[in-house]
Amino acid sequence: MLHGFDILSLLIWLPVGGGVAVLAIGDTRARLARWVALLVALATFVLCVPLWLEFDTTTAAFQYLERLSWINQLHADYYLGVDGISLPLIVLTAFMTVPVIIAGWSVVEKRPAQYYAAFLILEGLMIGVFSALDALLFYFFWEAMLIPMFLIIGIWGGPRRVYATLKFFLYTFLGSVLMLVALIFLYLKAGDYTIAGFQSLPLTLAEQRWIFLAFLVAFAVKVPMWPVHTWLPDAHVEAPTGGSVILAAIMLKMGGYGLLRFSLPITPDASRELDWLVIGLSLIAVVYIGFVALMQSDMKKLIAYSSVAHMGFVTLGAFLAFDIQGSTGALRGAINGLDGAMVQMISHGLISGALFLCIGVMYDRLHSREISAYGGVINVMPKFGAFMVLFALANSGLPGTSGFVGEFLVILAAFKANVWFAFLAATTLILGAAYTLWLVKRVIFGPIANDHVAAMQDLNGREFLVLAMLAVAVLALGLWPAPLVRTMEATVQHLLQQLAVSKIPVA
Amino acid sequence: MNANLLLAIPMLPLAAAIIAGLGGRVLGRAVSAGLAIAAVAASCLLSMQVLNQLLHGTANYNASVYTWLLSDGVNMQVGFLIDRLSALMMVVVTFVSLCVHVYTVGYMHDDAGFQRFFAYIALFTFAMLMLVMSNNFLQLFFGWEAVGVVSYLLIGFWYTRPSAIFANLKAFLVNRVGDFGFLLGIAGVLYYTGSLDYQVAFNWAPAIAKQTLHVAGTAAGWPAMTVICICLFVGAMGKSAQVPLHVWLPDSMEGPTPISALIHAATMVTAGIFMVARMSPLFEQSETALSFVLVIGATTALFMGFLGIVNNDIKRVVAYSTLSQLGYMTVALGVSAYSVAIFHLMTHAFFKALLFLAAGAVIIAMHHEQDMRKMGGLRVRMPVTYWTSLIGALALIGTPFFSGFYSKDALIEAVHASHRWGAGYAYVCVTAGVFVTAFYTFRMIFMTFHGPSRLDHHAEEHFHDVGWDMKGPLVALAIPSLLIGYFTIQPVLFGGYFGDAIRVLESNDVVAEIGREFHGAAVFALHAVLSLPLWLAAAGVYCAWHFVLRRPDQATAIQARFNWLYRLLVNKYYFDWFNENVLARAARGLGLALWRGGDQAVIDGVLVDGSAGAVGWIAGRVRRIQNGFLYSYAFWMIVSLVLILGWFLVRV
Amino acid sequence: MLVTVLFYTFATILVAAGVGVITSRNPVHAALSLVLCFLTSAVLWMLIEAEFLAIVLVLVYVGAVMVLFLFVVMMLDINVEELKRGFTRYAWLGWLVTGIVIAEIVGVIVQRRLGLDVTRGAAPLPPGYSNATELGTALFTRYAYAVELAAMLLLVAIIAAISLTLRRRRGLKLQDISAQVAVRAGDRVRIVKMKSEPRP
Amino acid sequence: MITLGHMLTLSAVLFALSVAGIFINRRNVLLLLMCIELLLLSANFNFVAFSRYLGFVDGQVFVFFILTVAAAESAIGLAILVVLFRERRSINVEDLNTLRG
Repeated sequence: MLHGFDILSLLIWLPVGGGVAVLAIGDTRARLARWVALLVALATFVLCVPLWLEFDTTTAAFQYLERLSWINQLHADYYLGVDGISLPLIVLTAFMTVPVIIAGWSVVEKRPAQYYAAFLILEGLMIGVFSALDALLFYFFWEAMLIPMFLIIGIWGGPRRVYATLKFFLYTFLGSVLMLVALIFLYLKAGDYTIAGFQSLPLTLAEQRWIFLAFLVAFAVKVPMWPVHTWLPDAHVEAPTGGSVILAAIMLKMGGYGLLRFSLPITPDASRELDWLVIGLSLIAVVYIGFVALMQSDMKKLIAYSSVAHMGFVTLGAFLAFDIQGSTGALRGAINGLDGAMVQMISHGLISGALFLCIGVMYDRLHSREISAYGGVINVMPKFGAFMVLFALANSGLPGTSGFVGEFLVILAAFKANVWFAFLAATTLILGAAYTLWLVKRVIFGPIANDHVAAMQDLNGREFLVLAMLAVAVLALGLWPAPLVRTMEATVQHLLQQLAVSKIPVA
Repeated sequence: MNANLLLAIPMLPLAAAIIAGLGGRVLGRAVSAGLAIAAVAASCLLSMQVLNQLLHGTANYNASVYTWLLSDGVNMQVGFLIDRLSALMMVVVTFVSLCVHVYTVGYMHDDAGFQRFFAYIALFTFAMLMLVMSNNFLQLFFGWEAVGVVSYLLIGFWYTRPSAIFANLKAFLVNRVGDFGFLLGIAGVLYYTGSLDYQVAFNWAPAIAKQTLHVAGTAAGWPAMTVICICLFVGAMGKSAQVPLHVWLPDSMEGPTPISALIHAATMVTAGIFMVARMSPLFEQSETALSFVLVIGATTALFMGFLGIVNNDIKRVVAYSTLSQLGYMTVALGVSAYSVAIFHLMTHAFFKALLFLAAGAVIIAMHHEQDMRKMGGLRVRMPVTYWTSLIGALALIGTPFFSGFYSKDALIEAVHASHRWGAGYAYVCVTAGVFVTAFYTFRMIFMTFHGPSRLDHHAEEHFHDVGWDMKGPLVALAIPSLLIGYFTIQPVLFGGYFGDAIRVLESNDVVAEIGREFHGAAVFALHAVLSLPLWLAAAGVYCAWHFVLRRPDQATAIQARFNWLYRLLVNKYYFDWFNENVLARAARGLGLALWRGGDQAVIDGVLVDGSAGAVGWIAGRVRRIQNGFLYSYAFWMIVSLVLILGWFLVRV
Repeated sequence: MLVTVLFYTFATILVAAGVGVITSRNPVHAALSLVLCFLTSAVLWMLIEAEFLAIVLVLVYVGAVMVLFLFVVMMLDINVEELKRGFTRYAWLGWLVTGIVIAEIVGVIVQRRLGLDVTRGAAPLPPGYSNATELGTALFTRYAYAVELAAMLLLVAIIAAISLTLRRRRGLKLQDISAQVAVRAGDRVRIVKMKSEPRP
Repeated sequence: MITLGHMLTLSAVLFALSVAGIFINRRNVLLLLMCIELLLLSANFNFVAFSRYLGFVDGQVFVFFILTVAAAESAIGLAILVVLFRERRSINVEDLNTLRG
């Protein structure tokens, strides 16, 4: 409740309703559809401002609660609420949709109304995922969210879009089906579907292990973690610019959010026992994918692989708590890691979103994603070049930009857990800089490669606005991350308390 | 000390950078240049005023500007620690930056990116000041990386030149390798002290020294302080271009000469030295770390000097000389003579910047010709440049009464007095280095200014001596190169100038030892006349004169006889070859292997598309059973009946 | 003792007829050996006092179904030579499997004392017990509904059989009684009012 | 005297014979129908045997229903056979495999 009206429901159903409205307007009146879509997106973001300001950072309890009975027989309720972890992600979702809508303004010719409708509905469903406190509702939004993205990649994608979108859908779906099994098991034991109920439900170690693995598969596919990440480059290469931005900026965070909301609190003992698995996969992701990203010839694939490496930090940061307790004797040290993971999610959303928009800008002019097709772009597009260099440096973790904050905190925490974790994690400094700046060297700097490049015009007003908006966000979060971390402080402390207490029922 | 004034020192260049950078085209050249110069001049004056206040007894200033992040009780903030060490560095940085700013007006006069260049060097000054003035590791790391980025932007300033953008990527990556170690060092400090603040770290230093870091791999843990210090020093090696990570400095000469002077001679490369001096309380606790520093420094000093001898590009010779001098400073750090290192850093900043700017003037005069073999006899044509670069050269090789002499000889004395493991080796390198430095410095002087004029036709007509906007800074830098040593050696080294900024254990305090025999700058200079380094320097000059002017043919003869040595030196000990062909190719190969093999073949091929294919294959097989004949169905029914009955019989 | 002898003789005849059905070349021979099977099994049922069913078996099966078979065999001029091609190549596999099935079932019966004593004879029937009355009462009381269903089933079968095989030869003029009844005067007679023609 | 074992063995033999008849006969569908009749006969045998030895008459009632089903089944089977014969002019099992997977 906020000033008497359900802000969270509004945040979910306003975009969805707006999407339907835009759909109703239809492609014939594309101009009207565009403006309505932009209006709805802006309205949703404006709604987030009071959500953030009124948020009470002192307590870890869920706020803006709403509860209606949904399916009585299954004891599943329409139960919404927000805390320190989900609030920033909701604001990020609302914030990222606005540039996506603007970016697709004149670029999308094929069925523009449906394009915007898909994004608005997607935005609503994603906010739903972050604010759902009822496991079944969470699962509903989690699956529903796939459909718009499936359409976006499938209809407006590149040549191999059908393969990519099918792979994306089946991969995620396979993972989340296992999660459903776990949720049902928990429901049968707990009696209802509330996540808080699951978190306090005593479970034997064997049960916890199975539930942890089921959740891990579902979230590992989404993060994506190392072995199950191959859908991401294909999805990104084939997705339209807007689709890539949303996919990278928000959808990858679902996995991280899920780990923090489900895996850690619900199965603390299994997490303690299997944390080496997640840490190992994350470190592999950082180093292995770092090298793989070095060798990409397609720009979008390169950024997609870099997303996998950066998301490796999120999963690393989340699972350091137990090793830190091992080496320093107190769980408190893990707060750095968790804060780092959360900030990394937000900052990666902004940076990779911006990078995909940059690639989209170039793609709109030259219709090619191959690095070899470009060269010396800064000579013809100085303003764009400046933005691209800024975002590239942010992507390689330059202090002063948001990219650095997350990695810095996670590496500090990793050192507490085990020196070698920090050693491997820190290699991202070198690898990250290597592949990103090598991309910049081949594409942006250097003499003008060919006359196609020479014919490129610099940013128009719309693109400049979008990139400027993201640049300000990246620099602001980089120079002063304190407010973001303060909102998460109480929730992270609470999460650590949950981790400290074992949930195995004492027979 | 007024907090706002202190904040103004870095903020002014930043503001100028932003205004010049974004509004450059609108404001025009003169305004943006003027703005930048004014800003840097203002912060230079403020820094001098701060230094003056510190000299007259005002207390050090250590306060936070704002809290960057509060996580798990660790209060990461942006704050300033102004004591004699940082004040000195602030003055050096801003003064040299000011000279370079003025010089750039002339140098970049006809360059399209004029405003952009001013924005970058102002931004660099801001980043360097933030690094120098910080009071915690976070801001140090911020300044550290920001300086790396601006040097990346400046080296690649002429981004249409492929060699420039290769050099800047190389510079940034090598710096990043250093930062990799540096970050681990910082993480170590946080792990042991629970805070990123200097004072807390310094107070905890003795406690950390006793602890050992249990590294998973090895059973016996490594002493914690050694690990932290070596990690921090790896960062310094990256930034101050010590041996394995020095490869980027010669290539950074691709950037415009002013930045070579500013960044790659005076300020950025000294950041590493400053950092180690600042961390003296930590380094003092670990003998092994200091020995490591000593050996690395000595190796760099001597072997980089050799490279200077064989190189024919005027800027690269000066670059190798910088490498060698950085080696000297690192040696000073290694023997715990931090004050001598800083003193040498200060004097070196002046005369090295002078040499670079003089080289820049020669290049502009010769219309962008950098090869010394096409120069000669410029003594007559560019008198001011000649005399100022002569002063710089004399200071560099350490002729008495020149600033270079005081710092270098004090350094050699300190090394001689120290009995740390590796001090002997260092002493040999350092003294041999004097001869090598003298030889390549005067080889450069003779080849460019003396002897017959080897200017080619093109350079001949375009030859024009540079204007006073470039010669002014040369003179401005020549004065301190001459005098600053004489006047400041007494207070800085032996007058306890640094006070608590640099803490040295009594047992290691080499500077105090040599201080006992020190009776004033003049006596020190006279006493040196019969000391070994001076004779070596003189011999170096004589050899240079002999092989360049009197008998150049002999030089080529020796070169032919010792051809393998010559080739070794020309290829810079094959470091570059090793990095490019071995490391880079291995990384690319590994990347390709992991991508092709790992991602596409294994994960995609086998698991994803593989399983899809398998389903199709199995379906094909099963379809064949349903062949439409009634009897075959009956047959399968009976077989299953038999099996079930059989199972039923067995199951009992 | 007589009963056992009778049982074995008729059992062997039954099995022989069964084999005959399978192996006979000529479908008519097969049909007739099937008839023999039914008859012998009727006798066997008589032996264990299920006489009503035996009679029904003979009447229904042999009377109706086998006649139907023979009728069909006669009607379709199946070229007998083509049918005589003999067994498939896998005949041996067939016999093998049959052998296994018989062995297994017998094994089950013999070994598996399923709580049923297979070796004892049937309990003697009470005097005045009539299989028919017993069966009748059961059919029309407890299974009345089932019997109606069975009747419906048969009706459907009849209709199906007829509709499947009914052929209407083209050009066959059949009398459609209902259409004839439904005729109205208007369909047949058309009254036309014409002016008389002027006298030439 | 005739024991239950005898009857069951006999019905087993009949069952096996009919099934063998179904899948080793390649000749004609008619024989198939006959084998099915034989199969049902063996089933009836069991019913009658058990009903008689357990004293419940329900077994025999069930035989009734099997008879009706068998009759209906063979009627329709033969009707189909007739129609099939008109269509294909042959009832050889080899030709009837169009309903293939």
